[in-house]
Amino acid sequence: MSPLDLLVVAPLVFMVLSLLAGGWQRSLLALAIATMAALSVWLMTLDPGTAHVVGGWELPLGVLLRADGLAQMLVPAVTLTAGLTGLYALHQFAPESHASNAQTAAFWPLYYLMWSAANAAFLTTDLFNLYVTLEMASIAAVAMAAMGSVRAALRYLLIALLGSIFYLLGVALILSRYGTVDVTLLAGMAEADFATALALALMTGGLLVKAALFPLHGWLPPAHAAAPAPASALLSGLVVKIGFVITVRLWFEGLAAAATPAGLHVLGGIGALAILFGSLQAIRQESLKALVAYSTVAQIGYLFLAFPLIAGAGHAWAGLSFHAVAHMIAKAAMFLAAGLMLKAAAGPRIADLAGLARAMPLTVTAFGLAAVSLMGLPPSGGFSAKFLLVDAALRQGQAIHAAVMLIGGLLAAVYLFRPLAVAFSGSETPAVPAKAPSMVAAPLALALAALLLGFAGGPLAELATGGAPATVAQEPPPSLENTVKTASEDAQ
Amino acid sequence: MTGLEYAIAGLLFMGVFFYAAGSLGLLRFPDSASRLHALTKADNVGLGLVALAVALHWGSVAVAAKIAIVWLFAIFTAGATAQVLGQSSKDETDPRP
Amino acid sequence: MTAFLPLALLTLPLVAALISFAMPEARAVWRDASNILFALVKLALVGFLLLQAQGGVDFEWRYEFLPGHDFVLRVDAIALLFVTLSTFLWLIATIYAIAYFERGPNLARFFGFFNLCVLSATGVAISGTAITFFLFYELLTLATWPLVVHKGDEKSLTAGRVYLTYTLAGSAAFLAGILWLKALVGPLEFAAPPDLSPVPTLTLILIFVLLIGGLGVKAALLPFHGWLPQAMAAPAPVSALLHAVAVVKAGAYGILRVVHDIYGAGTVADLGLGLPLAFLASATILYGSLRAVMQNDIKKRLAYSTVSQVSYIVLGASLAGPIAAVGALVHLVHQGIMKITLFMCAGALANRLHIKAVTELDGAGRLMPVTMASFTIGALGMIGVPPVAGFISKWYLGSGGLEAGDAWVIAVLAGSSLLNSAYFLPLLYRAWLLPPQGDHAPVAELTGGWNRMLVLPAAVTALASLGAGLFASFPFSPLEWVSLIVDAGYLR
Amino acid sequence: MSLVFDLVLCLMILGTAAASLLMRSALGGIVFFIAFGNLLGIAWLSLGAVNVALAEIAIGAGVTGILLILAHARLSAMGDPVECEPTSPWMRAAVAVICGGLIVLLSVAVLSISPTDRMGAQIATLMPALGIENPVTGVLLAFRAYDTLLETFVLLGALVAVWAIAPPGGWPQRPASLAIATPVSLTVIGTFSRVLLPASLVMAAYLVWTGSDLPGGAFQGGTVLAGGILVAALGGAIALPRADDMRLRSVLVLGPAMFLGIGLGGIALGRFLSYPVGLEKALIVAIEYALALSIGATLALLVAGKPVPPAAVQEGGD
Amino acid sequence: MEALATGHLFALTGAVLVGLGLFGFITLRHALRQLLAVNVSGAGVFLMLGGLGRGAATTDPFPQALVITGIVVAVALTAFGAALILRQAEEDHAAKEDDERGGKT
Amino acid sequence: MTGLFYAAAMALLVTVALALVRAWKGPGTIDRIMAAQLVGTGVIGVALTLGAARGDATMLDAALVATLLAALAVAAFVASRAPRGARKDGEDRS
Repeated sequence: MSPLDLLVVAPLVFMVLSLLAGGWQRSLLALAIATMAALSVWLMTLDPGTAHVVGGWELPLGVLLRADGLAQMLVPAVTLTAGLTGLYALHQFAPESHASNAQTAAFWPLYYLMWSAANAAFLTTDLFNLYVTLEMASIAAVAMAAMGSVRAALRYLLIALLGSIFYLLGVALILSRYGTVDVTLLAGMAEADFATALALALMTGGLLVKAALFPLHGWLPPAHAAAPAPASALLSGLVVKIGFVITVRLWFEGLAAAATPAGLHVLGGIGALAILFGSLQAIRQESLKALVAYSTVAQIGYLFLAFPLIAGAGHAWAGLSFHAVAHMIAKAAMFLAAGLMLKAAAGPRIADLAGLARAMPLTVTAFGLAAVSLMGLPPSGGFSAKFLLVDAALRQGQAIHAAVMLIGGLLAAVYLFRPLAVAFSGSETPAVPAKAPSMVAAPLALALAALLLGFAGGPLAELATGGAPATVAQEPPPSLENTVKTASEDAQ
Repeated sequence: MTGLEYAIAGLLFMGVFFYAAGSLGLLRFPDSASRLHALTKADNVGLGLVALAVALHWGSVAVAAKIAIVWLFAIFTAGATAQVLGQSSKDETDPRP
Repeated sequence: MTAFLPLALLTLPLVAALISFAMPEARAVWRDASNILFALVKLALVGFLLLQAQGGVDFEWRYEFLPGHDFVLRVDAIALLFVTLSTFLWLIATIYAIAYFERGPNLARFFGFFNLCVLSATGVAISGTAITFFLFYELLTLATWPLVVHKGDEKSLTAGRVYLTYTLAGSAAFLAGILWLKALVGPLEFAAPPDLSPVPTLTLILIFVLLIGGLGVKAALLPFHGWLPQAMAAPAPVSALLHAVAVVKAGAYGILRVVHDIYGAGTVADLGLGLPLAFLASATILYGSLRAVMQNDIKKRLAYSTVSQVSYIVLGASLAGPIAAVGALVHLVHQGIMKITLFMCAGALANRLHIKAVTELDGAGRLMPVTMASFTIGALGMIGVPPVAGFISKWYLGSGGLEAGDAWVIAVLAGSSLLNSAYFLPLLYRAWLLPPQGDHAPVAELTGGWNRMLVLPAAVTALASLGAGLFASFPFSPLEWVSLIVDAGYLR
Repeated sequence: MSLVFDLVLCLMILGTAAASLLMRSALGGIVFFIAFGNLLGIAWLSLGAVNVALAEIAIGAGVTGILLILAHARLSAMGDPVECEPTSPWMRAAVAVICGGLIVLLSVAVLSISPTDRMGAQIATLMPALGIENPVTGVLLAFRAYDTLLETFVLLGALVAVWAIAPPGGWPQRPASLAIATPVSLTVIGTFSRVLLPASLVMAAYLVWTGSDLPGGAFQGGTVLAGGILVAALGGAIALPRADDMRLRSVLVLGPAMFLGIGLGGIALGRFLSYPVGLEKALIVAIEYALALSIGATLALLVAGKPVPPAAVQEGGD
Repeated sequence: MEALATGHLFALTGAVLVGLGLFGFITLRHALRQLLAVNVSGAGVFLMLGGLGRGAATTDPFPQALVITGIVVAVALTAFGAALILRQAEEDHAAKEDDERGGKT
Repeated sequence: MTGLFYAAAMALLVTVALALVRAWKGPGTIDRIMAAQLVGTGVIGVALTLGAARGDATMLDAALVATLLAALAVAAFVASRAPRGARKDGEDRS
């Protein structure tokens, strides 16, 4: 008995039930959140690296599920994000209207499907299983995007399909070359030959499309901006992380042999461009949700900018994990808050938000706190992430990377303070439609979680580095007392 | 080669011939109606002959039954579609090549 | 147990902030009461710490907030100086703000951020490492922004934008500087200064420029001062707090820490950085004064005066030698109580008589004698007239300049005093010696319940600044305390 | 000889693929795509992978073909000719160079790997424990049952996704009528479908039954079933159910739920998705039948499309 | 030897199919045709898997199973894609009709 | 014998290719559908002969499935095609 399979399977059980439950979604969701929370806690208590094959079929035939530090951080974050987003969605997709509203009826099964896909992606080390997982996520994500704009969803689907093909192409080469698709086995066998390098390049290309890394991000802003708020929260929070995590597993574990420093630097460079491009685009947006969506494009950049830093000094791996988690939570909070704000505002533009800080202080607070994390200001998970990454960059002499991250933070401040300032402006207090408490609480709780993440940095970083792949710099945590002592001795 | 094998070879040859005739007809006949003619007759005869050859080759009743089903299905399909196609080909003039 | 005392210093304003946020506007009385109560409790705590610290006890609390990075709170003598100032002025400013706003809109928000501001200032004061300092420094930016844009009009929004642009860019530079230095020499503990000898000189200079550039923004050093006059769009209590304790002081205090506790005054001088910094400070002093002369708006004039006066601290910090250090530190306190007096008076004038421009001041002394008397004390102190506190600071700065062999400092001080007179004396002349314009009746300053609290706090701080000058050589006076610090070798 | 046959086959596969993409006429493209799918099926036969051939012929060529035909017809009915603006020759040349480059890279990689049956032997040693003989079914329902489980949820999710885009008033009605032909044609197709539906049922059952030991299985069987349902619906022999029909829902989730249930039951014995000794074959076959039924219903409804308002159903279009 | 050649032959065909599909995906401007192109590419990948799993007498059942999974996933996504295309066309159609109606009045 | 079946299979492939030429040329939809059907029949023939050539009786099942689905595809083609008259009606309605 292990939480690893249950974390994937339980949401599927709930998906089946939700298809049969009709108006009982509320109870189902409560049950789901309780179950998943318990399983997540269980997962966090496992020793990092705990793994087992599904059904007892050994590798290379079977599928291995594994709880490494990255998964032990991401899966609970998914539980938090998805759970709270679900509470919010209970109002937007009120179960009572399941008989008359297609989106309501479809949302809940898709929601559980996405939840399962995210957990499955973070927990498995099997490249082919990851393909199926990617497609699970794609289906749910595109369908949710279609609830906002069919056009954007169609574009998303086509691009996602192409991405999957490239990924699968790589998997085919790897399977044929090595006779296994398991990352842990590949880590010991992979060689830096042409087929492997090509496979890595193809898979990375396909995954970058799904992770929406500049310049393959084109599908993201329209889809994420148009979707209903809870859907956007899940899309930006969960789905793009899947592609990212698989890329990490390839580059630093499975195919690390073929991951040349040049390749890592190319990815890092693209990440840097993504930060700058996404931020500048976000600054230009007039619509609030488009702004938040472009912010995702920029924030994805950080994840890849960290790639060339992983193997060097510092704690880039922890920073990377932190950023993935902090962005997931904060971005979900921001989309949910933005959804509430737009419901109260006169229109979709940022200029329509005037006076909302007075009318809905809690929601604007949630938006603000999420913004703090996304800008990387203290105290927040986003800060911890950026801090560790900048620290690692400077320790490795990568001044440009550090500069880009710092400038990215400033640009984020430029675009994120704009809606906040407008919300603070105006003398009129707009009339705000009544909202259910849980709808207000969800973004606030997420934003607070993003904030609190900044306080738990030490233990969480330890969690993240547990079971990290061998390519990650394993430096013993410097015992501070010693360093202080030596420093003061030197001073004397 | 045994007699059976000669028979199989002959059947196969004939079958392929009918197939080819059907294809050529489809390709060379001037209008849709006559092409339909070529299609529905020739290739089903071809299939029948090939099927017979294969059935003889396997020499098993079960396989033969399966093959018979295949053939019957093909004929049935051809018949049904030909009828519909014939109906609608009357008002068919697709402007685009 | 005592290790948690530094934490308690932060917890008190935090709890006050949370209570303020949570309390509905209708419960304003409770909010006001709790704010004052917490300020009093904190004052008592500070008193206790003062007694302890006199015996040479330092309090420290540390926690590894990220791998390899400790969060250190350390209450030493210098920190206590700043903490005492901020705690005392917090109480005063809170009382004043309650009277100033009466029952205006958005006060829950206002007092919440006000308290967060105090929290950050306290944190800045008791930070034990450069990184801890940065955390609070950045938090300060975030907490003050809502105060700056509090009014929500076009002017405040612009001011908020300008403020953020300057301060966030500054923090980014500061962060880059400390992380860079940390990458080279290990943790930057103020109590255990790092060994800089292995670092190349050019790098050290570059990092110094980053650090001072980052801190100079909040300290309103010359090229980075632009935000401060704009921030006058904020309500008077905010200006009072910003100028006297929170923002500019944090910058100046940071420069003190960098020069003395990270680099060490000797190293700064060896690197040839002291003199340029002193020149920059001097230029700021003169430039700020010149600009102040040209302002008609009272608050703007005071703002430029702050630009000038804060640089005294920087000047003192940049001159090697204990006397200048005493001048710098003591001015940190003196400028605070004097400047808060002036701003509270300006606020009272604007509130009661709607006087905002210098040219409207005619006869104000007759209409609001108590207020104008306080204002006069503050202004004379700024000019450096004995026995008001300002004189003491300037005396020590001048002596420090002589001690360091930089006699030109005297000329700067003299020039600045002249300019100070040029912008303060006409004001006093109008207020006391010219007849009132229009038909204003004298204001009942000291009657009417809370109304008097608009006037009394300024009177208290005015008396304090007088006392700080008069009783400069008595125990527990700022000067004595500072001398104690310097003698104890806290500043290198 | 077989190599020559394979060579001709591959050339034809490439030709049909190219034609399906390059043709101006979309319908022509679809015809070529179906031919392409069938030829691929032959290719799989030639590789000795009859399981895949069945799947490719049934799903890749068959159901996908029907899907594309219907989509094309519906688009045409709405006045969308499914025409592509021809892209500029320069652009085509540039893209051709890129794609050519990709092909070269892939070819080099492919040639650096020597084709072998890597896991066949290992799988063969494990098969006796399962009590079935078709190794592909063994992989699908035992060794990689986890993949297969998730895959069935991809299918189910796709159907829910299609439901999500029902037009206003369409929920929870029936999918649009598939046929937009003349009454005469419909009569013929109707008769035709009355024969095809039972035939498909029999065929599906046969494929699932044979699948445990011989090529076949739940997916192939389910697809054939879906095809039968679709043609029956096309000819008006049956009406597709409403989306909120609980019987329908039960059928849709039957397979996935049974798979999940048996998987979770395995936890009692120690591991998720482990089959109790001795019951392997029974459980696998049970899962396969349930899955085939669910897959058939799911695929048929997927192809039929989103629910539409009742008026649109009667009009015959959407 | 012949098995080797057969395997490579099919795998190479698969490689070319991938390229062809990609070409079609980029140059074709109608979503339905793009969907078709993706399917061609996908089939190419499957064929590569099959070709490279071709042994002396048999084809590796492992990639076979993966291909079957892949085919099913592909049809699910293709069906959803087609539904989206149709819904999109309906929306455009309705918008056009609205425009025309607006133009007349 | 194997060679003979292979030869037949190859010849059938060629006839399929010929039919495909018609599918390419069109000109009408009917022509394409007929070509499609011929391709279908041809593929069934190929499956049968290939099964015989490789000595794998299970390939008959492939032929069987191909027959069934070819029928389905053609039925879909026919049923979903709105004749010209009907199409005109549709245009009038819009």
